[in-house]
Amino acid sequence: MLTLTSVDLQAIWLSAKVATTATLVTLPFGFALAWLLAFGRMRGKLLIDGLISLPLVLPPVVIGYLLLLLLGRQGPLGGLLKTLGIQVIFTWKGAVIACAVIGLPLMVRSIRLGMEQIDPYLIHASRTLGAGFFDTLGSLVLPLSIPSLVTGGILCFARSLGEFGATIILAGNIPGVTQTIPLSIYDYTNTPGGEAGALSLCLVSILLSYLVLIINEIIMRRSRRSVRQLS
Amino acid sequence: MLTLTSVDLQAIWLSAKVATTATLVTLPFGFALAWLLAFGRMRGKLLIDGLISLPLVLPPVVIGYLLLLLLGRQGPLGGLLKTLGIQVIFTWKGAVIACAVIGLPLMVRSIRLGMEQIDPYLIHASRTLGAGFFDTLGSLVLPLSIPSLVTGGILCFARSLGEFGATIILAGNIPGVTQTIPLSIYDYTNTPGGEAGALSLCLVSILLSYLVLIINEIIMRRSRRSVRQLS
Amino acid sequence: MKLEVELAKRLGGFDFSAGFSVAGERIGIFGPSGSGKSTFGNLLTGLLRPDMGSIRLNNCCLFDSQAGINLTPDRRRVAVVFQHAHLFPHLNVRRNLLFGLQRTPVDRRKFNLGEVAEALDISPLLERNVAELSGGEKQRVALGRALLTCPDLLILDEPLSALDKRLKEQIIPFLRKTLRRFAIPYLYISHSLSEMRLLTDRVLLFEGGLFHMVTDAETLARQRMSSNRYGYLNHLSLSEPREVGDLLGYRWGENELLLSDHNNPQTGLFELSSKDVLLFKNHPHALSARNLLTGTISDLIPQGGTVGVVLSCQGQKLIAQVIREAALELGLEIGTKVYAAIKASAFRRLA
Amino acid sequence: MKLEVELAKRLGGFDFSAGFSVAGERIGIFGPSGSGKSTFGNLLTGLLRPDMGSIRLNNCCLFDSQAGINLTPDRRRVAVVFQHAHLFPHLNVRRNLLFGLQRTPVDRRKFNLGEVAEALDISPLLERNVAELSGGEKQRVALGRALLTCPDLLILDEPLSALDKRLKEQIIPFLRKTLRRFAIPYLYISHSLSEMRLLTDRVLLFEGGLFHMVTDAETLARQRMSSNRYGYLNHLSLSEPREVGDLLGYRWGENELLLSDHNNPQTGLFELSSKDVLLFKNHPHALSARNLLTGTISDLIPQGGTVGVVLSCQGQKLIAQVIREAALELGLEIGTKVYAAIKASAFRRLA
Amino acid sequence: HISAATSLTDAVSELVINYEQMHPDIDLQMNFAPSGTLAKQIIAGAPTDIYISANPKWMEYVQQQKMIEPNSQQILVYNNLVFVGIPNSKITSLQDLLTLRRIALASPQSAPAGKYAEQVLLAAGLYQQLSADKKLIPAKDVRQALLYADRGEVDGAFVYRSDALLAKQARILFTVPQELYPQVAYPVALTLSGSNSAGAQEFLVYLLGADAQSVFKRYGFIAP
Ligand SMILES: Nc1ncnc2c1ncn2[C@@H]1O[C@H](COP(=O)(O)OP(=O)(O)OP(=O)(O)O)[C@@H](O)[C@H]1O
Ligand SMILES: Nc1ncnc2c1ncn2[C@@H]1O[C@H](COP(=O)(O)OP(=O)(O)OP(=O)(O)O)[C@@H](O)[C@H]1O
Ligand SMILES: [Mg+2]
Ligand SMILES: [Mg+2]
Repeated sequence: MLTLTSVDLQAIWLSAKVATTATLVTLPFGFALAWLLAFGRMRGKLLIDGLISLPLVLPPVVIGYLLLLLLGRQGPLGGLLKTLGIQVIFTWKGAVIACAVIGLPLMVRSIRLGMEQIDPYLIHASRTLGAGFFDTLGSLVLPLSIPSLVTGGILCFARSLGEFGATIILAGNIPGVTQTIPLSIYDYTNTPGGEAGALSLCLVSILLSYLVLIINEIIMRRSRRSVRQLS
Repeated sequence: MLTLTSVDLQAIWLSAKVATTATLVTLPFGFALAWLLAFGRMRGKLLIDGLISLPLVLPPVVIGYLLLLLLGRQGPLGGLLKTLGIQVIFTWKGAVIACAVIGLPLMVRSIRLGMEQIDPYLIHASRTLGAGFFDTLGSLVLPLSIPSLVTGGILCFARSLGEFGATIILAGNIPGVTQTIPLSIYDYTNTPGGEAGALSLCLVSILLSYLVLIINEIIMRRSRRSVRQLS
Repeated sequence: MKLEVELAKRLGGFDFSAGFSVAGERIGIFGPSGSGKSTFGNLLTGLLRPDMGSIRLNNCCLFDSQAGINLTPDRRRVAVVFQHAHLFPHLNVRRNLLFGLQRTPVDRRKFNLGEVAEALDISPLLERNVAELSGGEKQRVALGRALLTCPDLLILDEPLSALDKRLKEQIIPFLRKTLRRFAIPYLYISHSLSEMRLLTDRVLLFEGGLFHMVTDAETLARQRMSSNRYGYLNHLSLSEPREVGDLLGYRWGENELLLSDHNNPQTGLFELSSKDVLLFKNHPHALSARNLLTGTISDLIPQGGTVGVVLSCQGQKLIAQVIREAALELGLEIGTKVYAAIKASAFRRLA
Repeated sequence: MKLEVELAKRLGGFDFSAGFSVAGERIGIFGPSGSGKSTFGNLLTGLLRPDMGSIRLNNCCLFDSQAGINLTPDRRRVAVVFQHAHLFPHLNVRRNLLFGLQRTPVDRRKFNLGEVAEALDISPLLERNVAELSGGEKQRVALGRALLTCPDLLILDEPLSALDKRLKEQIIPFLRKTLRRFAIPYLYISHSLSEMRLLTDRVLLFEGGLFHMVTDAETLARQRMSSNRYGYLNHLSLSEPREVGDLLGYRWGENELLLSDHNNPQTGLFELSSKDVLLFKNHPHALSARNLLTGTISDLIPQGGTVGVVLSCQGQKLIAQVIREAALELGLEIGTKVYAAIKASAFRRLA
Repeated sequence: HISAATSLTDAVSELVINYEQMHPDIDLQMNFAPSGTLAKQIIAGAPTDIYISANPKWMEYVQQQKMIEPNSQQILVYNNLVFVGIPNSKITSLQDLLTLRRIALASPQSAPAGKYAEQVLLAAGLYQQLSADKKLIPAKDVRQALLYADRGEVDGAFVYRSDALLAKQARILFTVPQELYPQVAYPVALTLSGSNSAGAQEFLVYLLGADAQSVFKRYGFIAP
């Protein structure tokens, strides 16, 4: 049943690479933004919140299009990237950016939810014990946010595995270079009789996400703080 | 700038209807599933967890296709629906189903994250005070989960506003009937000079999601339990 | 209430095990910090599941590992006041109090909210958010919430330690009265021997995770006479107060005792330290103490450097405490007749 | 330590306001439940932000609404032990203890982990998860965690109420010693007058959200003599123990006192209830009390139905308490010479 | 119910509006999606009367599943392949492509336009060279390839003539010689349910009529 061509294998490897990188890249941003939204007291929180949610609200294709405008040759950031010698469009980095942007709102919402549950007295205890702002962030808020970071990471990873619309615009559908699993599936399903290939790749996607879920369970179990024995 | 045709207005109205309905439909399922995953002690939790995450992991087009197979004329559920006289494919109900399925994993993960932060002693207190299992679920776990329900709801709503891949397959792209904002944007981008229309609809999407974010802030502020005044 | 327990539980490196059967309405649990008192409470209410063994309450099996029985907490009808209040954060004080009451069948309800709130001095707080309570206030709400369910067994885990003295003195009599009046059997976990004596008939001693023995607060108090700050505290039931000059005269059996407590001339329970009873072989003169009783020594309890002298004064029992040397010098022996002098200010009203 | 406070804060329906200036190393905060004691602590540490006013600690401004100053908690160098332990759930006991220590400049560190853990009896728990601690254990870890930061001011909010008597008796002397030795000034919030007397020099009284007055525990103790269970507790510094038969003789100024406390023959602080001092006009004979001192009345404190009799015994001060009637009958007046009888078992070691 | 391939969106929309004006009592529902999606919808039983595919492959597929009336199937319009790029370019024929850095085309696997472009390059003997140099950028569909060319992300793209009209900056640089690839045909057919509907049959006749064909022509299609 699982018959994979070498192009398929390349797509799987690429998907894993892109999803992992996108998740890792998004985590610090997600953490910082979630902190800002959960604890920050500046004006315009709602604006930032909305801005972060955009990639969720708009169809991925639109996001891809906007990213292309932004990062393309004529785009405001594109020129900058070009002088730095960084090529984003039509490379796997483009896929990472697409996935990261699409995954960010999921990440931020999760982490924020977790952060808002942290007992403010714990944070205060840390501050009175001499830990400065960033120290408390790193040594208390971060470890206590692990469950929500994991949840956010999983959402981002899973979403990246399935991301199609923005990726195909920003990175193109180049087999072996930017063709991730969803793009490959797209090709398969647009070929009459391509169902078998599509199915195999779907299964691989599912396996990959299961792998992540299992890792998640292990992390969660470790960081679970109290005996949770309820009848 | 915001010039909307009557077809656009129909799309906006439809999108709002579909996203709202999908969110409301998903909430109880999301709550129940999250509870099962957070507190349940049965085997195969990981399996359920994985199953729920599927719509996130697989490209929406694939989900749409699978739903089409499931609910189509020859599908296992399609026959049932037909004898009940319910037409799902090419109706707005199809769009709701597509969005609900796509939004479910986001919902479940968020609610679960919130539930796992509930102090087990509170649940135990409720039980010892004579509240049965379902009673505790309704009168303690549910209200304490409000922040995470809201987060889940927002994610689901926003995702529904942007959902394209699964909707176009299950519900079709029929103007005035199943053409939601993303589908309409799709049509615009396939039309010479359609950018203005696409942009207008994007703005409307953004406005809609802002509306939801504002409602969210209000709910969150109400349910926030303790003074959160940290320096 | 009859409680039969035979269980073992391992928690990390801590082993808990207990096997006993105890009957009574007012049971105490006493033991040093970390001895497993709260753990035992959690096993009874069902928060923790024993590794093995059984728990029977009033011949109803709450848990039995062999029979595979494990009643859910809501079916055990065991209410609990935890060491920390654990109030429901989404409900205000009134609705916290009502939570259990509303889930209690109408025919089982024995109090109303007003009564309990009044007694716990939380009536002005009823509409408050629970996040806006002080430490003591929280604990009182938790107490009220559990009381209002009128359970078959109430577990009180150090319920009074967050309260100030005034409140403690106010709540203890209330607890005594209501728990007795409405026959709510309870398990009282505390570090305070005085609370034990006032609120319990039997005491279970725990130590290092092991059930040690069943005893009673009276015995504990006698055993700790020499190490305790105030020796042994006699509890005296005094009645029929009448004015005697500046003082109040109370009936104590056949005797009359003069007390300086003027605030509340009523029948009641009073406390008197064994160290406040001075013994004389001969009649002392020009003494500042207002009470001079005659009594016969019915028992001698040597302990440490002191001797507890159990007196029978016209049928009433009284324990005095003198140091060993003094006992020898005064020639105190069972049957000896002595004078006991007690200052009018030595008595303290308990209830 | 000098603390100058002038502030107001509204919390829901509760108004807090205080304005005072107090200097000293050992300040107590006393007041009924809900009087704003914890609120005050939270305002000092920066958990709550005053609506207006200013806080100055040692001439360093922590908060000033007019000048727009509001130091962050970590720059205030004010450590706190909350009413609930609030330990960091992701760290084990050792790392909780180390949290503050590691953030304290090396030259400020005055204790090491071992010392503190030893004194608080938590050495065996160091590798434990904090979820696996009993109530008393948690509170002790919180205490250690705060102590180890060697702060400029330490706020202790009812730190001992979750502890049993044995531990309390063990920790109070430790606190006295270490806080004094390392000159850690503190604010001690408690319901216990006895803790106040042992641990504080000055006491701030709060009532209903208002700062009431500065007083000291000694004065409070005298004022509450008649309403307090054990009257006034004399604190006696005794030294040079020697064996006298079964008893121990201690030097108390010029006098020798006989005590039955044999456990620990060492110089120390002892407590003696005013009610345990019996006064005689003439020399009593055949008395069970082992100590008979002569003294001159230097002051009389009438209070309720009793009179506090301040005696000067060879230069040492001692307060006895008799009921008014007895005082009249014995003709107690300032300057009168009296005999004071004290049982050897009436003394209790405090430290 | 008309299901038409995405590339026909504008033309068919206009025709439907015209037709509805002529026949006010008739309400036509349009559904625009990629040909493959439409095919699967029809097979799953989605209500459709007329199916217009962008290539014969999917039409065949639907026919194999016995979902259309075989006799009604015919070619609606043709299209042809052009190469677009920035106007001032010096590219005028296939051979010039080797000088370019990046060339976009629709994904050969999923889009017929891509397949045709691939065939053209193979026939011209350029494919080996271009793919070895990784100069070929497959896009999701023709529209996306056009977008790349239009934004200057690539130096040129193979697209349909009908799509090329959408470009803002890019212009047609040359038309690909027809002999290098099979004709691009848009087959139309009535579905089984459509063959029972008089309205559907009438509309099909209208689509194939001269009025409709002139509209198609305006949008860059070629009449059969
Ligand atoms: N989950 C756990 N895992 C390991 N050890 C635990 C766990 N829970 C409690 N303990 C240990 O079990 C012992 C008994 O705890 P318990 O809370 O029953 O004590 P306690 O008698 O109530 O003490 P206290 O008077 O201080 O409240 C303690 O030493 C505690 O550290
Ligand atoms: N956030 C708040 N909103 C409204 N009222 C509050 C808030 N926090 C505390 N209070 C009220 O302020 C009063 C003082 O509380 P505080 O915790 O300072 O008392 P306390 O003196 O420490 O009492 P205890 O000895 O019981 O701990 C209480 O009546 C409490 O209900
Ligand atoms: Mg305990
Ligand atoms: Mg307090």
